[in-house]
Amino acid sequence: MRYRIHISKLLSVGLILITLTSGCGKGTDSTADLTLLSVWAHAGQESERSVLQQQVARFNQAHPDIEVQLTLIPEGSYNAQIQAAAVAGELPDLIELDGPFLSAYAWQGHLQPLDDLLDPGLVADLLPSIIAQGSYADRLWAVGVFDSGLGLYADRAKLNQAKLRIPTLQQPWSLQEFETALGQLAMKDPDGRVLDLKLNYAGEWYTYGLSPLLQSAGGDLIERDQLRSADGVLNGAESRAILTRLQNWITGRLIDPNIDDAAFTGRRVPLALGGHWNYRQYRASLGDDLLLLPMPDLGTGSKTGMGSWCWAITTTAANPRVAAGFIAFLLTTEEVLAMANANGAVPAIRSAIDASPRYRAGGPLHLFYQQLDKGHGVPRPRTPAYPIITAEFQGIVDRIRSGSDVAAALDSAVNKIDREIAANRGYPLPGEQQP
Amino acid sequence: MAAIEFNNLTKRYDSGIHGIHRLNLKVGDGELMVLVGPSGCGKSTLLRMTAGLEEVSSGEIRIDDRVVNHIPPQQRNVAMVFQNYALYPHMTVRGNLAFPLRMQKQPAMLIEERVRRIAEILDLTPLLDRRPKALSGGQRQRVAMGRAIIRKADIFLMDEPLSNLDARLRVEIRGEIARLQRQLAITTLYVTHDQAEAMTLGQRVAVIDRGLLQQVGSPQEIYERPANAFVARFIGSPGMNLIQSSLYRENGGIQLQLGPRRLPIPQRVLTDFPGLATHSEESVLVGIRPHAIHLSDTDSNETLPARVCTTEAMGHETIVHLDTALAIDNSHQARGDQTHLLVQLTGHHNFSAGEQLAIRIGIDDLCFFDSDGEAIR
Amino acid sequence: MSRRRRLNDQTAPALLLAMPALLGLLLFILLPFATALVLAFTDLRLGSPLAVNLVGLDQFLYLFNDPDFMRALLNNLLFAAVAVPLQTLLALALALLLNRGLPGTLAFRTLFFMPVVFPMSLVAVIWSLIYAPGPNGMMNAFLQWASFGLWEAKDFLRDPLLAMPAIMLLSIWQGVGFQMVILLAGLQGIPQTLYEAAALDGAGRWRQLLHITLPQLRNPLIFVILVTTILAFRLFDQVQIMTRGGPENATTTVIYETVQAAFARQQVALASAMTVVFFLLVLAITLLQRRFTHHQREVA
Amino acid sequence: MRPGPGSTLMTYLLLAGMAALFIAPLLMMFLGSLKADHRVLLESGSLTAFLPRELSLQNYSDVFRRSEFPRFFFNSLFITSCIVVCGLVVNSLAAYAFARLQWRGRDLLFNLVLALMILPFEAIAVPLFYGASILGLRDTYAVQILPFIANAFAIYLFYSFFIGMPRELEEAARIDGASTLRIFFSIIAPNAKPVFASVAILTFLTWWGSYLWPTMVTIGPTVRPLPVAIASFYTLPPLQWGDILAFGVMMVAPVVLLFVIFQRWFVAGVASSALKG
Repeated sequence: MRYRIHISKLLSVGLILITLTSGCGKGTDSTADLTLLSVWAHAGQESERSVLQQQVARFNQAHPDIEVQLTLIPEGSYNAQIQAAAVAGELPDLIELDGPFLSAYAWQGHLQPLDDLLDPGLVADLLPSIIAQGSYADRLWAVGVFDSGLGLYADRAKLNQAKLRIPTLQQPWSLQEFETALGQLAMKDPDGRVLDLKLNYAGEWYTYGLSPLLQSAGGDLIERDQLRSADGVLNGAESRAILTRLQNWITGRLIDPNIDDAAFTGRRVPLALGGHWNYRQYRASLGDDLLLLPMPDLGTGSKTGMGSWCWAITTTAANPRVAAGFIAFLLTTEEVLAMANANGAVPAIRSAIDASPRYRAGGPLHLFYQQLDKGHGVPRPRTPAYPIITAEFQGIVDRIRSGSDVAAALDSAVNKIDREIAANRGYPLPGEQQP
Repeated sequence: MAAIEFNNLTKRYDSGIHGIHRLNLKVGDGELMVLVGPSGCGKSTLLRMTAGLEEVSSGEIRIDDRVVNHIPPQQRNVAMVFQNYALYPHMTVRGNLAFPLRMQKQPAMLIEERVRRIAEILDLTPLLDRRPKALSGGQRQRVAMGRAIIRKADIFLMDEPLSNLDARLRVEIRGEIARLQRQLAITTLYVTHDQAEAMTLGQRVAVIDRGLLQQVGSPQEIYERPANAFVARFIGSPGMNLIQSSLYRENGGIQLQLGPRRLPIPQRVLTDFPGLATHSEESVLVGIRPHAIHLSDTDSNETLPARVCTTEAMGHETIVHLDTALAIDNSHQARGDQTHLLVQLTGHHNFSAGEQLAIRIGIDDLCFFDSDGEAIR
Repeated sequence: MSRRRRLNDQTAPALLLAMPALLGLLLFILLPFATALVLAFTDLRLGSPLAVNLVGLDQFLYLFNDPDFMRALLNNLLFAAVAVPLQTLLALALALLLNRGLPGTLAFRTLFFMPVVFPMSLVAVIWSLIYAPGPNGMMNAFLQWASFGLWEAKDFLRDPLLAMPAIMLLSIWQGVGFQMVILLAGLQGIPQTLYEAAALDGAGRWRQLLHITLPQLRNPLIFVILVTTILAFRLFDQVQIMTRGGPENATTTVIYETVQAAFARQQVALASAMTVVFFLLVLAITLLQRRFTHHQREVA
Repeated sequence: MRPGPGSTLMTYLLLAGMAALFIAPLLMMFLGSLKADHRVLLESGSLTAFLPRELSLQNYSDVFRRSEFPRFFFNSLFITSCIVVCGLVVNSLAAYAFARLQWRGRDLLFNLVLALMILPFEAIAVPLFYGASILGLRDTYAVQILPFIANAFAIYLFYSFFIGMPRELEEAARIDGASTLRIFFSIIAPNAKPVFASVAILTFLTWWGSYLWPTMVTIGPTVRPLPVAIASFYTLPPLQWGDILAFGVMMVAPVVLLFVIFQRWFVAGVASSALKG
């Protein structure tokens, strides 16, 4: 074989390439009198992505003087990418944020408050949970077009079989009732595993789905007033007790590991902790047997998770009003419904709730709306320390699952969280007195 | 065309190996100068300094009266033939020949024409599109020559250009090189370790040893009147026999102690070597070419007894190693140890080991060296 | 002074030739590394509005008291301690089999080397499918078949005990061809005469392996072990794609922790400290290898 | 070591067994890419995974529909080619200067380069990432190319080769009037094809599969290379295994093709990396 590659030619091509690539950065094309609005959003499910793309197209069509440029970023590294962009001062005008991470961005000064940018009428129409999740240090920084719902899905037939009371939001199961229910159901169940906690999800799900149990029992992730320490709260008696119980349920083989993500749809378990995104599939599998129940009251009332992706305007946005206009557009009833229909989430505005067959009064998921509206939803801690809090809580759940000592796991997590908060001097706001 | 001049040229290596020490030499315009010496003597270093491939430590090199010490090889207009030819393996013969001209940015037409002519001269025409790998040793050698002569350099430098060839081819190409050099009349420095090659090829020969220039002269001069014991031993095959000896002043004349015998040195020899007079009463080295020793049928005052040790029959001549009472000198050896007296006889002779012979050494055939090895003249 | 310019002093062209590479190394390797060295002694968090302080060795102290990081270190060590010998042995076995020069060897070599040209990201994805939980997963099904039905389907990547071995297995699968090729080259460099001499001296197959093959393979073996060990400490792609360090930190690694700290949590200073620790580890391994090979040279 | 017939059989049996283990994932990937999504996981637990039944190219067209595969492919190709080609130029030139030219500071600098060889990329990824962020270079081709052009190991490989080349070639060229650069391009480079091939292949393999850095510096799909693309395609709900495997096949096919054609060079290239130390 003869290789007649002319290396010298190859090399000169290389030299040209060097000069080319060092010059080639990003294309910055801007046409006169066209306001560009750069928008970053997470690349969610296919249906969600395409709705958002359609919404952008509709907006652009309706506003010939504005051009929204949408970039979809994979969910896995979304936060990291935004943070890195923030460092570089390269944030787009408008970003989508996962609710609980908002505080960090607000504290770091990357966001503009929305209080003066949004129409008060629109704000008044928002679900209280949307406002709660979007607030930090008494200002509103972000609003979502949808919120999330968390509850217990149940198999009506099996509940009836075990002669269990169907709880309501007004009268949820108490801890004792809940444990009794688990026991009753387990007796009739072939493998005794009756509850699906979606332990196969891992990640943020643990904090979102399981920390309401903690809060319902009187514990929490962190002390909520000052948000300065988790000590005595996350490792407090209430938290410890309920997590020990959780561990007992797991080690006592009441919980299905849900490896195949089909514990409930395969009707292996009669009870499943789940969110709004599960409804479509569950309904398809169980039909009329599907029940949606409120979270049990483990001591201080029924608590549920809340918060989802929301929109925020960055400090780099040159035209915050235009950006706010886009948000307002997304929050119009039709657009909210379009998105909520695509991903099944709870519409963020009351007017859309009324127009939603699922969420309106009498709809199968009306409970989710009620929970959020009546303040059962507990926002995940609104502190810039949230990333570490959730990471630590996920670690706790992992360790509990494998049978580790609960108290030790909690103490270690508290230690880390408190250290992180201390290292950031308690996240003082600009101008705030240092302790 | 150019003359080369080395003035006090010195090359020192950091490692302490001697390179060249204060060498003075002139190579005339158009002359073929052969640098000969044992390997490691510095002759290649000298050549490479001339080419500009090695730094000069001190002294100067002049080409055509211009000091070139600091001129890079590219600008010296010299051509060189390397021992292993250094043909560019990825180029065809044509490419190799054309390369120096392409470097001069000659027009393509002219390059083509010159390549064609050179190929004709060197009989390379049918090989022009081959690569070096597909050539025989002799062919490669010719390509290397061609590459050197194609560009009309001022100076040719040849670094053992024949050493990779077999003996027959070597003789053949040797003649060809001599012919080419005369024809082109380009000043040439030719390095070899082979004294026979040096003697047949050189107009003048420079003998170098351990970085020092030993002698420069025509082959004849060097052979007949070696400047020192080293040259005497190095030139000629086999080299000169060197015998430890002493001179005595006796009866108003000078006598030479040669083994058991004392020979009076005749006046005509003393006239030829006036220096002998100043070295009387000293030990000296006596040199005699092996072919100048003859066998004698009879023992006499002028003969020495000898015992045959070994014989090397070469067909047209026989070399006999003899044990004698003579003390063979070992300190000026250029090639290997020698403890026997060598005698070169024409024709074929049959001796058995141990056979007793009588040899005759003619006083007129002797050379004399002082105890440092310098020729006594 | 200008006369000092020496004939063969090629400083100008040399700098011209070497400059692009030297500049690249300086800008993209030396400078970042120096930055990491400095940052490791601060408390810099990117994006934080708080002022940066010098904190001495605090970050390092934190790391060595951080159970996550210690677990990561342990995992790397575990990976090195298990996967490296297994992979090397397998590579050696394959190389020995191929070195017999039987017909068809080339096809086998091609096959064994094939995974090496696969990007690790793709390998991780393929093996995620192989490790699919439930009896439908290929690995589960295979083990069930191989154990005559005794194997109970597992979720390999979510099982704290199985996740690491699962990652080791696919890493070995992907990397063994690389080592095999190097060892094969080493085997082919052993003069046949050595074996002939040994055979004449009465050495059997095993003794030849023990007394000729292995000693002659010493340097290539040390090389592949070193490279695989360093790779073991660089473990990241598989972990990021398949397990994200989980379950329960069972598969977290130093690089994964570093990326998490730097990239997900903006703890630049802490990540820099991890970087420094990582570098020291790699340096130690390299020095160890240098020592071994030098020793060998003196003997030979 | 001449094996007898019994041990030959044994050798083949062992080789065949190993081959089965090596080929199973590859075959499953290839066949799976031709099966309907739901069948992939369903059949992977039995030998049907390896049965070519009811195959279609549907997944491949799905990949093109669902992702910007051609763009990712181009990105990977462009980035990797730039690194390889520029790297060959830059590193070989530097190696030549170190191996053959006389200059002040050479030995010191070369030792420094050797020292950098042991610094793995991961050790500098973090500061490099922030550097790139601060300079606003994220999500560009440049940030994925420039840092990897200069490579200490490549310099070392070139250096080892150049140092072993006969000096006379260059000396002849110098005498023939060639300049330093000219000597490099006309004499050295053409006679160093094996090392150019080795370095090209090693560099190509390294960066074609590179994942860590591009996950850090790419944001949208514009300059996203294949390894990041497949990872995000893999996590992109809904998980459709057929599509994912089709993506994988298309991602690796060109490399496998190159490998099968230039196998000798691949193997030599890899083996040459071991000659160091």
